[in-house]
Amino acid sequence: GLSKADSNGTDGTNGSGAGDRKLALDAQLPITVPKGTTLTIGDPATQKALELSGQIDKLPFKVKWANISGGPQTTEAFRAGALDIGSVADIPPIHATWTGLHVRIVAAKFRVDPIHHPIYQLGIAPGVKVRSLADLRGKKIAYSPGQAQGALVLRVLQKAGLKKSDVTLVELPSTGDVYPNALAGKQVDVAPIGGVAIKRYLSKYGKDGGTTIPHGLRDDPGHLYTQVATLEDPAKAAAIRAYVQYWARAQIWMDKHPQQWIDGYYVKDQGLSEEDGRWLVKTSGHPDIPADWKPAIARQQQTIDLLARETDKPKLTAADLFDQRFAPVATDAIKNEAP
Amino acid sequence: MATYAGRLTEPAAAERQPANAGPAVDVRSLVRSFDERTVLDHLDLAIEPGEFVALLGRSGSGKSTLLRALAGLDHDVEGTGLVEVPRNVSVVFQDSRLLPWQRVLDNVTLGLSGPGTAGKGRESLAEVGLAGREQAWPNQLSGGEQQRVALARSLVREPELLLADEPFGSLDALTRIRMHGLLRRLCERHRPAVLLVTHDVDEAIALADRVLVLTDGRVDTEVEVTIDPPRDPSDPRFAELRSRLLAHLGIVNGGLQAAGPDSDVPSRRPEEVSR
Amino acid sequence: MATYAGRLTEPAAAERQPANAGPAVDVRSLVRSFDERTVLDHLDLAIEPGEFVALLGRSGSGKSTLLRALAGLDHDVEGTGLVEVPRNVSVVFQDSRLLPWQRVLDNVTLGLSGPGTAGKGRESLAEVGLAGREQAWPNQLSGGEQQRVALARSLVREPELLLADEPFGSLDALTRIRMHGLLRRLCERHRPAVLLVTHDVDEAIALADRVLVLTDGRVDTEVEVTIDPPRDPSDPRFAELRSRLLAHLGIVNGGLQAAGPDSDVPSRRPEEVSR
Amino acid sequence: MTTTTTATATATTASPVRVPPRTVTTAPVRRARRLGPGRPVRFGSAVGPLLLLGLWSAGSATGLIDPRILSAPWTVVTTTIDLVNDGRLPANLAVSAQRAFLGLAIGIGVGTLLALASGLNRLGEALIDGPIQIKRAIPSLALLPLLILWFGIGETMKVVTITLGVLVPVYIHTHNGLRTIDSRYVELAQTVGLGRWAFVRKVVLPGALPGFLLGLRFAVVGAWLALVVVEQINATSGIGYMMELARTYGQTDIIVVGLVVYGILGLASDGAVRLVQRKALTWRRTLAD
Amino acid sequence: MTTTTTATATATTASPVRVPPRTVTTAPVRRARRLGPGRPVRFGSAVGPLLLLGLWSAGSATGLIDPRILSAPWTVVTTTIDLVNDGRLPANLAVSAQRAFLGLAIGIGVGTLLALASGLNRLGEALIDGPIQIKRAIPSLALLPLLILWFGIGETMKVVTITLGVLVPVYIHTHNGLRTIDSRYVELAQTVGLGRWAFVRKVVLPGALPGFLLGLRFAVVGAWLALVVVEQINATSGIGYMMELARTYGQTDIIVVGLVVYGILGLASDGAVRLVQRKALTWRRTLAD
Ligand SMILES: Nc1ncnc2c1ncn2[C@@H]1O[C@H](COP(=O)(O)OP(=O)(O)OP(=O)(O)O)[C@@H](O)[C@H]1O
Ligand SMILES: Nc1ncnc2c1ncn2[C@@H]1O[C@H](COP(=O)(O)OP(=O)(O)OP(=O)(O)O)[C@@H](O)[C@H]1O
Ligand SMILES: [Mg+2]
Ligand SMILES: [Mg+2]
Repeated sequence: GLSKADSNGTDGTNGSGAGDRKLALDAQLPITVPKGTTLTIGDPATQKALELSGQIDKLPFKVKWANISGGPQTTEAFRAGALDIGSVADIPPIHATWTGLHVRIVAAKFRVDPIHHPIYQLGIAPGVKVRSLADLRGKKIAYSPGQAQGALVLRVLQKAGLKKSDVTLVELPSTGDVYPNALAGKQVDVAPIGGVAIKRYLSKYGKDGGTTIPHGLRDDPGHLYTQVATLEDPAKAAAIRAYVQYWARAQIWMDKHPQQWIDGYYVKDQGLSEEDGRWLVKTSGHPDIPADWKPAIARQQQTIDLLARETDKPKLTAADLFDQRFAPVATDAIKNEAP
Repeated sequence: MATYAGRLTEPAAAERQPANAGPAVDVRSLVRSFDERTVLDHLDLAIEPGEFVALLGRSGSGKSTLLRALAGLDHDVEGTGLVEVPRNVSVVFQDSRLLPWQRVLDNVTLGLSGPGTAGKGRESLAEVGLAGREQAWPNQLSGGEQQRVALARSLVREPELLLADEPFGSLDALTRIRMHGLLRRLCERHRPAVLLVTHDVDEAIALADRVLVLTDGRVDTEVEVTIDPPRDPSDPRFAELRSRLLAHLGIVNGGLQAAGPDSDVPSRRPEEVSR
Repeated sequence: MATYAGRLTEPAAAERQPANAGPAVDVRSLVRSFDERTVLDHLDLAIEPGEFVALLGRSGSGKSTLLRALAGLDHDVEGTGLVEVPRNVSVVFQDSRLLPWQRVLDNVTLGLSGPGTAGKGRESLAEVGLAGREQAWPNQLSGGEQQRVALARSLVREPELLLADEPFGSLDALTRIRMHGLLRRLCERHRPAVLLVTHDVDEAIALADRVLVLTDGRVDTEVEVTIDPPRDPSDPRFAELRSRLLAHLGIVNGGLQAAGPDSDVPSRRPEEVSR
Repeated sequence: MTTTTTATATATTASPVRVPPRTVTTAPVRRARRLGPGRPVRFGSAVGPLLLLGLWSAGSATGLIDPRILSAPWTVVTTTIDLVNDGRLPANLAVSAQRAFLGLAIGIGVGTLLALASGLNRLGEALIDGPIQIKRAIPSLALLPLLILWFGIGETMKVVTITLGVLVPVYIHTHNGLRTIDSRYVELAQTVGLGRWAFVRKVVLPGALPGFLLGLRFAVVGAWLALVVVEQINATSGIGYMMELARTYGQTDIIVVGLVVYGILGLASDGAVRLVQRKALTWRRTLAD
Repeated sequence: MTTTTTATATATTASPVRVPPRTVTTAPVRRARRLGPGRPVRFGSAVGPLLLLGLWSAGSATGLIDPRILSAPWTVVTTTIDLVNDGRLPANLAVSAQRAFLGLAIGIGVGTLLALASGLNRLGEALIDGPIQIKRAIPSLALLPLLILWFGIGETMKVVTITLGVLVPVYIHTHNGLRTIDSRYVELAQTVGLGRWAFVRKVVLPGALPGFLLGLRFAVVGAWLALVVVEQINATSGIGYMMELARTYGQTDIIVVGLVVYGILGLASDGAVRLVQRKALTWRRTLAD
């Protein structure tokens, strides 16, 4: 019984300078952003989109951009009080809560037709015969506990009706190009790989027999999240609300201006080839920013339950992770802007 | 200016004398042991200001140990005593002990400051016959040259007490005579108290006011040299002193041919001097 | 066994002689310069097997440089010459050069192997009066003791050529006489060729068959010593040799009182010996 | 230069002379200002770590240190007890220690041999030195994929990675140590006709020992540190694995236990080498004496 | 012991005597077997890296090295040219260099000062030495959260992290170097009445210089390596960032360019320090001469 999560009681104190007056979490979101309000935001893609669309200077608050994203980095920065908003997938808010941070999701983005536009695919090592999830039995599968890919593996096994003991989970960090390399070196049979790595893997090792198969699950959530303490600061809450609006418009802008996005972001900023960029845009499909978070919360609850069971963690209520006051903010913003 | 070597305890305040009147060195009952071997065994020594004392003794008899103690470098010496050390004390170590990473001139002027230091150092080097070698590294010098640099270093600060451990050991006869002259001139000018360790009995007699022989950890013999300078080795008083001192060192007929214990017969070995 | 020091070129094959008959050392036109300063200037030297040669010279005249060249340690010496080096050659360096991390006994037996090595080392240490100090570290020894260890190390291997650079420099008179005896006995037993650097003219005359004086980078003076041993310093022939050699070293009336160039008048300095 | 005040009086000891040296405790009044650091203070080396512990405790008690970032010392103690009781800490430590020791042993051996080959031979140097400098300059994280490729993800890869890490400081220090042996001793070795091997044994190894031991101080600590990297890969046990797991789950208290264990292991390994240093280098007389 | 063969004949030079020393090139026939490594071979240090390059080229050309894992040298060259032309490599390098130099400068200064404070004073040692040993024993990845907490995620944190990495080898080597200064020189300093500061300047610093410079060899390389870690956090430029980005996108050729850059930077920095070593330590006569 060593889990740390039962220490949920401690209150976040090192949120970035909460004002004298705390904003209750169920109070109406303030709309006007006081002068001098600053947010530190770790959302590099949106930053770039705002830059390319010329919106970046219109933000009604001062912003410090941080090139920080993903679970471990954002939670570390949250703890240090160095970040107000982080951009992540579905797992980090769960883990952050388990580590005693109080966080709330303030924006959620999904993909249209998620099953056919997954972020991840299951990479299959050359010479290994896996055609469907059922073939996973007895295979060596790369597993990174605590990361999105790790959760995905657990969900895939669940879907395939396999227990952990039916396969060999090989613990590997999923940073950088470790997974494609592990596959190519036949150190593991199966590993979830995502983004351009899929393309890269297939083009490099496809001729050796390296393949990928879809996992058939939704892996599309993309969230902005923040700390409760930040939300309790009325000035920051107003600024976050404003940011969510800009964020939503930026997602739409990206979808509408694929070529500008490819050139400005993938090629110029990230150093990928144009072809890579086109591939990424094509495979990621179109964004879906719903006004109703209920189905997403339900899916999140399933994920939580699975993780809690498999990794021996306390149960959480998914709805507690979402600040539903923000649900209409994004959709309203696009509605007003779209036509 | 009165300070103490090692663990010397100070004599009662009543015994203390004004710095200028008292002896330059006055140590009593100095004891120093290495492990079981007692090297200095209740040794007493006093040197008057301006006095030139030569110290003879077998190899391993404790001469260097005594010098280290007087210089305050040995932390394990015991005894009572007072070392009236003038501000300027110079030590010439048995090894020349030049800092290998400092050039010759910097070695000579080590610890000196103020304007004209380099000039003084240069002059001093010239006096020991090493003009032009100021910028050499110590390890580019011959043994005797290194010794002369060490000598220059000790003389340039015009010490009031000079503790010199075989400073002329690696010098040829002529250079040695020149260095004797240098030292004598320094003595005339500044009248430092000098304790000179040497193995050369003639050198001791030629230079010193008093010659001591260290045996069994104590000053065993004390000879006043009263011959007026310049002292001529062929002077019979010189020869008499020489043979007396040599006898104390274990050599009965002066000169190189030992009439002492036959060197083939194992005899009292030098290391037994300091049981 | 014939090999060469430094960049010596070998004489024509015809000139070469069987190892046993030829000289132990025969170097010609040795040249060695440091930067601009020529220390050995076309120096010629031959030593017969079994011959005992003493080398005198001013401080900085190049004695140690010559020894290093003969020992094959100097890679920048030029000249023609043949050094017939017997298997066993020993060098006593001017600094005692003990390995600080080896105990005294191991320093003595360094490079020896086979059974009985330790025993021989122990014996040799006893001969130089250091019985019982086998397990000491070199830096626990006095200067003279270190010098004796170095001597023991060079003698224990019963060399056929001994190159010794002031091996008795830090020894008191009695110990020095003992060491002379030791060296003499070794010479009688094994008849090595010996090149002994010393500053003590009496020592040179007492021990050597031939005494050389190194001046201006060459062997300037050569004196055969024909007095039969034991050589008595009071022997007039001894005295005559002594004053001849001292004159070559720059001292006209033997003894310590230089009648040579007045030491106060700047004169030809030692460093000028080797321009 | 030196002080010009007259001596201050200390108590007169009539005849302290027969007292054996060690028992006299009168503090010496000394002329020469002591320039070295003086004798070691007993348990002096504990002061810094204890002070650190004190600051940490104070910070935690007063709430200055957020327990979510750095757990309080007492939390660490109880967590440690828990971890020891449920066997996780000892088990992980044992596995890690085995890896570390194996890598250390091989690394020390190979590093020393390479240093000898490169230090005593210009050809050896030309071949060996450059590649080792390159290895050292390349981030180990970037080397890992290659090591995985060549050695798999099993124990071999882990031990090889540790070995490579250990090898570098041992090599560089030993090489530097033997290269800086005073040439006078090399000359001596030549004149007494030492053979190659005897030369290595009597001159090179003892002469390079101070350097080697300094390298060892880096190697022992480096071996433990390498665990953090290698035990992220296909490990299910080990102290590095334990910490990595705790990091991904944000279990601050376990992380801190790991840090403390690392601190202790580091101090202990380093202290052990220093002890060897003191014992093996008795022949030296240095500033520290 | 030594060889007993008679000399082999070499050409007779009738009178080589007037030839100035440097121009005679006859190889000496020498008695004493040379035990040291002999004189440095010109460009000898290039042999190892060139050999490595040769192996790499050969492996790539013959297909033994899979270009998907390790790009061929020529690919690396063309990629490098591309990266230079589009300005990415120089820009990233410039940013990284700035961070590295800043951290290096501060780290060297602080490390040296701490080493002096701890090396010359037992109290200083008690306070400083333990914490530095602990810092060194703790994985930097585990220290990072604390550093982020204290110094944020900006440049300060990055420079501090590099500084801390640089500080350790500088401190330990300088400390060790000055602690092992021969006590005879300390005695000498005392007898000539050197003050504390003069003692530091004339004896301690030059005496510890060889140690310091060895530490510097680790520090300069360490500063570049630290970039890999710090530039993963909130960086948008830098060579470490460039490599991390390439890793996530699987751009093998860029990764290898990064590795080569690291290798070159490491060799160059190390070589620079070695050059300083050679210049600054001319007073030494060592095995290597
Ligand atoms: N650190 C030490 N440890 C053990 N014994 C020592 C140490 N230092 C000196 N000794 C011993 O103390 C004795 C006296 O040494 P000291 O150096 O004073 O002799 P010395 O009279 O100067 O001899 P020399 O004329 O040979 O220089 C010697 O026998 C020496 O071996
Ligand atoms: N490495 C070097 N670099 C420059 N000069 C040197 C070097 N070694 C020796 N010398 C010079 O060469 C000359 C001869 O030196 P050497 O050591 O042979 O003298 P020596 O006759 O042995 O003197 P001593 O009796 O003082 O030992 C000296 O003037 C010395 O300064
Ligand atoms: Mg002595
Ligand atoms: Mg000499």
